[in-house]
Amino acid sequence: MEPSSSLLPKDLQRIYKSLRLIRRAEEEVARIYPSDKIKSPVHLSIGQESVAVGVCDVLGRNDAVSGTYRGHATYLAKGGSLKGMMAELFGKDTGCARGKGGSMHLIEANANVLGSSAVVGTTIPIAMGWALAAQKRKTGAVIAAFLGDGATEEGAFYESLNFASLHKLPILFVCENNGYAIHTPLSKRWATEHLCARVATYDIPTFRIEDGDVFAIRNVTAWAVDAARKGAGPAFMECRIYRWREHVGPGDDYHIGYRQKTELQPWIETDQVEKVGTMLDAADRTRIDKAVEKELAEAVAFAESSPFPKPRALLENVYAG
Amino acid sequence: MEPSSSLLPKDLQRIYKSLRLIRRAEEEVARIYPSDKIKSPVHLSIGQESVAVGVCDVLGRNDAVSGTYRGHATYLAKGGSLKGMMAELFGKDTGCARGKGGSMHLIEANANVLGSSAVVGTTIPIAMGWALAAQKRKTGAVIAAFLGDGATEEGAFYESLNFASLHKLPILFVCENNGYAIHTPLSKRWATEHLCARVATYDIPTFRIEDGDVFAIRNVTAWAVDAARKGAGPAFMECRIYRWREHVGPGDDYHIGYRQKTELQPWIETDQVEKVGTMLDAADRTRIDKAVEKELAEAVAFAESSPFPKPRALLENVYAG
Amino acid sequence: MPAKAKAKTSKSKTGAAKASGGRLLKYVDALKEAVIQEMDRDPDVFVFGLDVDDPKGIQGSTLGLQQRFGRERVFNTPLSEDAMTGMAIGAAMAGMRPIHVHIRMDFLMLCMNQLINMAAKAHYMYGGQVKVPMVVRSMIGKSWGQGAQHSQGLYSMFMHVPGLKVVAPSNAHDAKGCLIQAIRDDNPTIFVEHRLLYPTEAYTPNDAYTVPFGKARVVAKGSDVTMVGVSNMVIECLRAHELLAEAGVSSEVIDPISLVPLDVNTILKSARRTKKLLVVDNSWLACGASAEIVARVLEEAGPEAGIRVQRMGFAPTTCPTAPNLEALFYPNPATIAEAAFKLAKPKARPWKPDPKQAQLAYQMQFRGPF
Amino acid sequence: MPAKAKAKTSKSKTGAAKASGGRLLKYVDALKEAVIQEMDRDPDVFVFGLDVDDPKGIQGSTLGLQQRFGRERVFNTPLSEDAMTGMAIGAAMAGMRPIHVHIRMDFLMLCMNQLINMAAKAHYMYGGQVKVPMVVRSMIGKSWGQGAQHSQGLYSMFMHVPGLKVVAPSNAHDAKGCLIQAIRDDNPTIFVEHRLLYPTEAYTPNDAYTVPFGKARVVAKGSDVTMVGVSNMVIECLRAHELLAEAGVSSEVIDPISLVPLDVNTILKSARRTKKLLVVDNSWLACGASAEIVARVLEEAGPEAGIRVQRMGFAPTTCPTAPNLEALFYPNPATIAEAAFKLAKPKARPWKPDPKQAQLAYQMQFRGPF
Ligand SMILES: Cc1ncc(C[n+]2csc(CCOP(=O)(O)OP(=O)(O)O)c2C)c(N)n1
Ligand SMILES: Cc1ncc(C[n+]2csc(CCOP(=O)(O)OP(=O)(O)O)c2C)c(N)n1
Ligand SMILES: [Mg+2]
Ligand SMILES: [Mg+2]
Repeated sequence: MEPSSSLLPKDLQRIYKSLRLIRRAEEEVARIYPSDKIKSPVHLSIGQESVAVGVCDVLGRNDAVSGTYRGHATYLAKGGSLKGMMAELFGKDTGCARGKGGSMHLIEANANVLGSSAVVGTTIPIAMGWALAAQKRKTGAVIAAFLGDGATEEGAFYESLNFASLHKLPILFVCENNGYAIHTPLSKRWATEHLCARVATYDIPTFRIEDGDVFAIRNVTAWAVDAARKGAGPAFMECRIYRWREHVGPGDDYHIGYRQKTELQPWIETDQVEKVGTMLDAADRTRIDKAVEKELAEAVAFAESSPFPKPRALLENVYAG
Repeated sequence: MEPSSSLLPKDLQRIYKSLRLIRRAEEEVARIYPSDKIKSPVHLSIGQESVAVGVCDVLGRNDAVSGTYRGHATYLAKGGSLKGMMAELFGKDTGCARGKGGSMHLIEANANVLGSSAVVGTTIPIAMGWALAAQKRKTGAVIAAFLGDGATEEGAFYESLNFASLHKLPILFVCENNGYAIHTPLSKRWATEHLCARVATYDIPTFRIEDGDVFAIRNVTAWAVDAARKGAGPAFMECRIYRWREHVGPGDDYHIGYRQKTELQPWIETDQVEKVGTMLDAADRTRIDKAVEKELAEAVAFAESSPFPKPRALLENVYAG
Repeated sequence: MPAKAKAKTSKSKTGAAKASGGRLLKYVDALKEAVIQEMDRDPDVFVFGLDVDDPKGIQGSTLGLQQRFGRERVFNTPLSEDAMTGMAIGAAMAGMRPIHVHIRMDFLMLCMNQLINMAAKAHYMYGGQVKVPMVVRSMIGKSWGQGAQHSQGLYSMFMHVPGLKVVAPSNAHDAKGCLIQAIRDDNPTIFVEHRLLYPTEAYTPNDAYTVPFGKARVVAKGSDVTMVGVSNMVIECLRAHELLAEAGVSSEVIDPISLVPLDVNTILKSARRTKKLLVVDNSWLACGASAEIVARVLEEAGPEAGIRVQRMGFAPTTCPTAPNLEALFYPNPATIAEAAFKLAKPKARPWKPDPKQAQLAYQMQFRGPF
Repeated sequence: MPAKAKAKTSKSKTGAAKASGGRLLKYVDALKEAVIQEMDRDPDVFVFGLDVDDPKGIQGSTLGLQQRFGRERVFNTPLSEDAMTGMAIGAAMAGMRPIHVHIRMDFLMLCMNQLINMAAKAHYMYGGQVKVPMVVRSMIGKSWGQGAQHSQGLYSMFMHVPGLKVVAPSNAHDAKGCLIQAIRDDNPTIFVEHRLLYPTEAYTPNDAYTVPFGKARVVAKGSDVTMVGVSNMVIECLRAHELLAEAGVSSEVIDPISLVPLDVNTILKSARRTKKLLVVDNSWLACGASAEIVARVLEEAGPEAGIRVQRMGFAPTTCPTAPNLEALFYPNPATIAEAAFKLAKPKARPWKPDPKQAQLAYQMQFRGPF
């Protein structure tokens, strides 16, 4: 899809910056990982950036996202601090969760990044609760709840769809369907692939995007967010997408046998980071790439130089207040 | 619907006998209840008998059913012992669960009545496990899993549909949709009434019967059981039906305000017990009615005269083997 | 009537009732009053759960709330305990104060993932960035053959996991004060109500007040043996206290009120004095509240304190429905008194109270609805 | 290497290894061997769960099973823990013997309803008409920042509820024997595996054998203090035992192996002799296995036995990910030895082992995959 005509060069630059930052941040995590400085299981979203970026580009600061343990992209796209994330992965006191959450539990209350969970599906109803609060308080805010294809197998997903529709909650469910749960393909887990049709039986408008196109994702989100703000209730978007790296860890996994590298090829060819990059002026792109590298270097340096939590932090924050 | 032409008078008599026995047994429970001899919460299915009877009339002895806490009808229709049920309600040692289960946990292993549960939805996946065992052992047996409309709101229902379809398990899901969960109507619980359409997205054949017609229910079951025996996998039947009495207890509840008696009227007019009764020879009907009363009197006498469990029974059956 | 006896004790201990007037109030009405007063005070409080707005209103405890506060703040839900719990957590993280009501504690097993893996942990694992101020009201069923799945008191599972608070008030006064405390508390609180307590009355102040968590109450004084009761077992212990008095045994009865935080000191002080500790729980013994109380007391006291301990609770079986077996399944004033007597006077001739006398008035009255 | 030290003790105690030959086997391979031998023996045994047939095969413990036994008997599932658990129960009620595998114990919170309300109760509440012979394998995670939701040892919740058995073997020998016992057992068994034990080796007989439930094992003899460890804490206690020996303290180490049924007598006998009991658990203290063990021992022993008790386990917090905090969260050989020393010699000058020495070899080696 072409970007909608209303997108200005500065919009393209913003979108590219976000895509590029996420890609490079995760590549950097992968680079550092063998040093054992990051003692946290990392689930990279390299290849899946366009979903988070397409969605979050539409959301305002008062809108929210909830993510999964594969949540670096969601966190960064919504405006989570890169320094806070890097420090968190390093287990430092300056991390976004003070070194208590790690890669799977990124959060940034200021940017309305609601936090992610290592138990699949858990954050779906939690996002719905945030939407309920937004509705009751009439804030006009909307939440995008990210979930994997695996999460659609958990009962809580259906319970949430039903309630969200019944109460017309301002929530956009975003399914990042990368075809696998760890190493298990859809065919071993889904009776059928009629996910959108199923969700539609709750009277929830559904959209399926086959190619990870960041502009298509952005357009659907814009429609859904607008509708939700007007009180129309939830929407659902299924994005076919592909995880380039291994399920957890920094490397790839085409050698272990559950998938072929040929699957990856078409996704590399339509890589959204590259695609949007080529739409920019070369000079703009270079400028952004440099800025990204600088941010990244600063974030790593920040993480490296930050202190570990003090021992007494162990006992802090068990109870609030 | 008219009975299919293949039904002989003896079939009609058998169906009537089953309908009549269940109706009268529950009326008898209601009659006895104020005496406080039955110290167990009873959820009567008066008015809903045709679902259990229509389904179970098709099932063979090696087939199974799993029921809900509103399970007297399922239990009796599948061939559970009336004496065992009455004694169980009286809390006697001769009860089908030795006085340890009560009305909500009827079971009869000999008749493949798999047991019911007081936690809504719990028995759905359990029935699926029974179906899995039948499939693995190639017994050719089929299970009918009964559930209320409320149970379709629990996530386990969707998890079960997905797995049952994925593995083509020999199971018929039977939803007794009486429009209420305790006192709460569908409109407060379901985003839409597209239940069959939703189930169909799992590639499960679905059927909806609007009027509780015992023959229609029987026909659908016959089709589904036949298909399942041939390896076609699960089917789903939604039966609209009406609960005549209060949610729990022996009386009715039209005075408490959540529903009007006018809702009941059409269901009384199409009462399946009466309808099938009028299809019989008067003499046959009288003979069956008498037999039912006799069985009933014997069961009540049996329950009355049976001993309570011995105190040591408290500690028995905690662990098997 | 023991409930009133208890109420008086409670009144004299707290002084609260006297200070602000007050009247005899049923437990069920105290729960409702707490919610009304907090909803009046704080627009972020809302109540939801299966059947909260139906004609029976959770045995009356939510009756009329929807009429008063509207559908926005009091609403029914589908049968979806898991997602509804997650929803409460999300709303709480967004700054609201949900009260999620469950008519049976057994149903919490459907939402353990959200309660244990999210509610208990969010504040900590997100480095203090969020709070989860929610209340989970849940009722323990008993009697009339409710059986295996409608009778459990599963609070020890929640006591096990840091981040949750757990309270189990035994009377109307504490029910109101604890519920207000729980609503105002910034942490997820599992609020345990025993069905048989609903009709019991106690003097209860009219105005809003809090009963602090982590402060046990000595509800009857004594010197020969210390009895700790949980939830309605406080009432059973108080009746046993009376029976024991007739047998010449002076027993102290302690109501921990909150289980997390747990006030071990009050129990320890009493047990050091009496040197006999009987903990009577509303659940099974293994890894239950009774295990924790006994372990904490003896870990702190050491063998030199010379405290003899005993636990009572559910029989180590599933709850049966036959009335005679059900009676054997639960501790009752007679069995409690008998055990306490033996603890207090190990060398005396065994004694059993007259079982007739031992029946609790409220128990004899109770029957459905469930 | 302590794991081997342990293995030898185990061997000499059971005699089983010697009797039937045997060889050093890894815990992970012992698990797999148990399943293979039982599946060969009994066509009703089957294995399923998330990722059992994937290229990593539950850290190797199910690797190759599908190739050997086919998709009918070894299969992956959707992410539907709740329904899959009910399915196992139903299949078990129909006479099969399912083994349901969970790569983290934390995920059991999704299927508590089926485990607590159905599996534990079916045999009893259906009056003995059905049995539920199923095994729930579940792994406890640790290290490398797995954090709040991938590190819990929630077995005490299952210990609380009658009808379930709970076992937590600490070495390859017991892993194999307990798993075979669990598969043959007619009751639902929660089988607890610690991730860090997987690479540890012990002498393990070639043939099928069972390790009986309800029989604790004294894995190291001593006279000054009794240490009870649960699951991998047995290994940590054995290392502490060595450290203590260097400080002149003779400690006895007991492995309960099965938590339900629990062999209190073996612990009691030892504690009566040493008069000091340290229970080291793999979870939180409150209402945990450590509470139950301490309560049972002291309830039976009475104050006249003069036993001093102490519990150790997780810090009373959610598990943090920062490596320095994570290290503080868990008991380790050094902190265990320090506590045991203080218990054994309350009047001696406080002693701490050299922390370097106290590192366990396997802990230093361990890192992902998770
Ligand atoms: C409830 C639960 N079950 C199992 C797991 C183990 N697990 C971790 S990630 C994962 C796969 C999830 O797949 P999907 O939702 O598609 O997300 P993806 O990893 O593809 O982004 C599984 C099964 C888990 N974390 N939580
Ligand atoms: C999991 C669960 N949640 C709540 C309840 C309380 N409850 C008992 S019956 C019932 C209504 C169920 O409605 P439905 O499934 O339609 O069955 P019906 O009673 O209409 O036959 C509810 C909510 C329960 N028993 N189990
Ligand atoms: Mg996926
Ligand atoms: Mg209904």
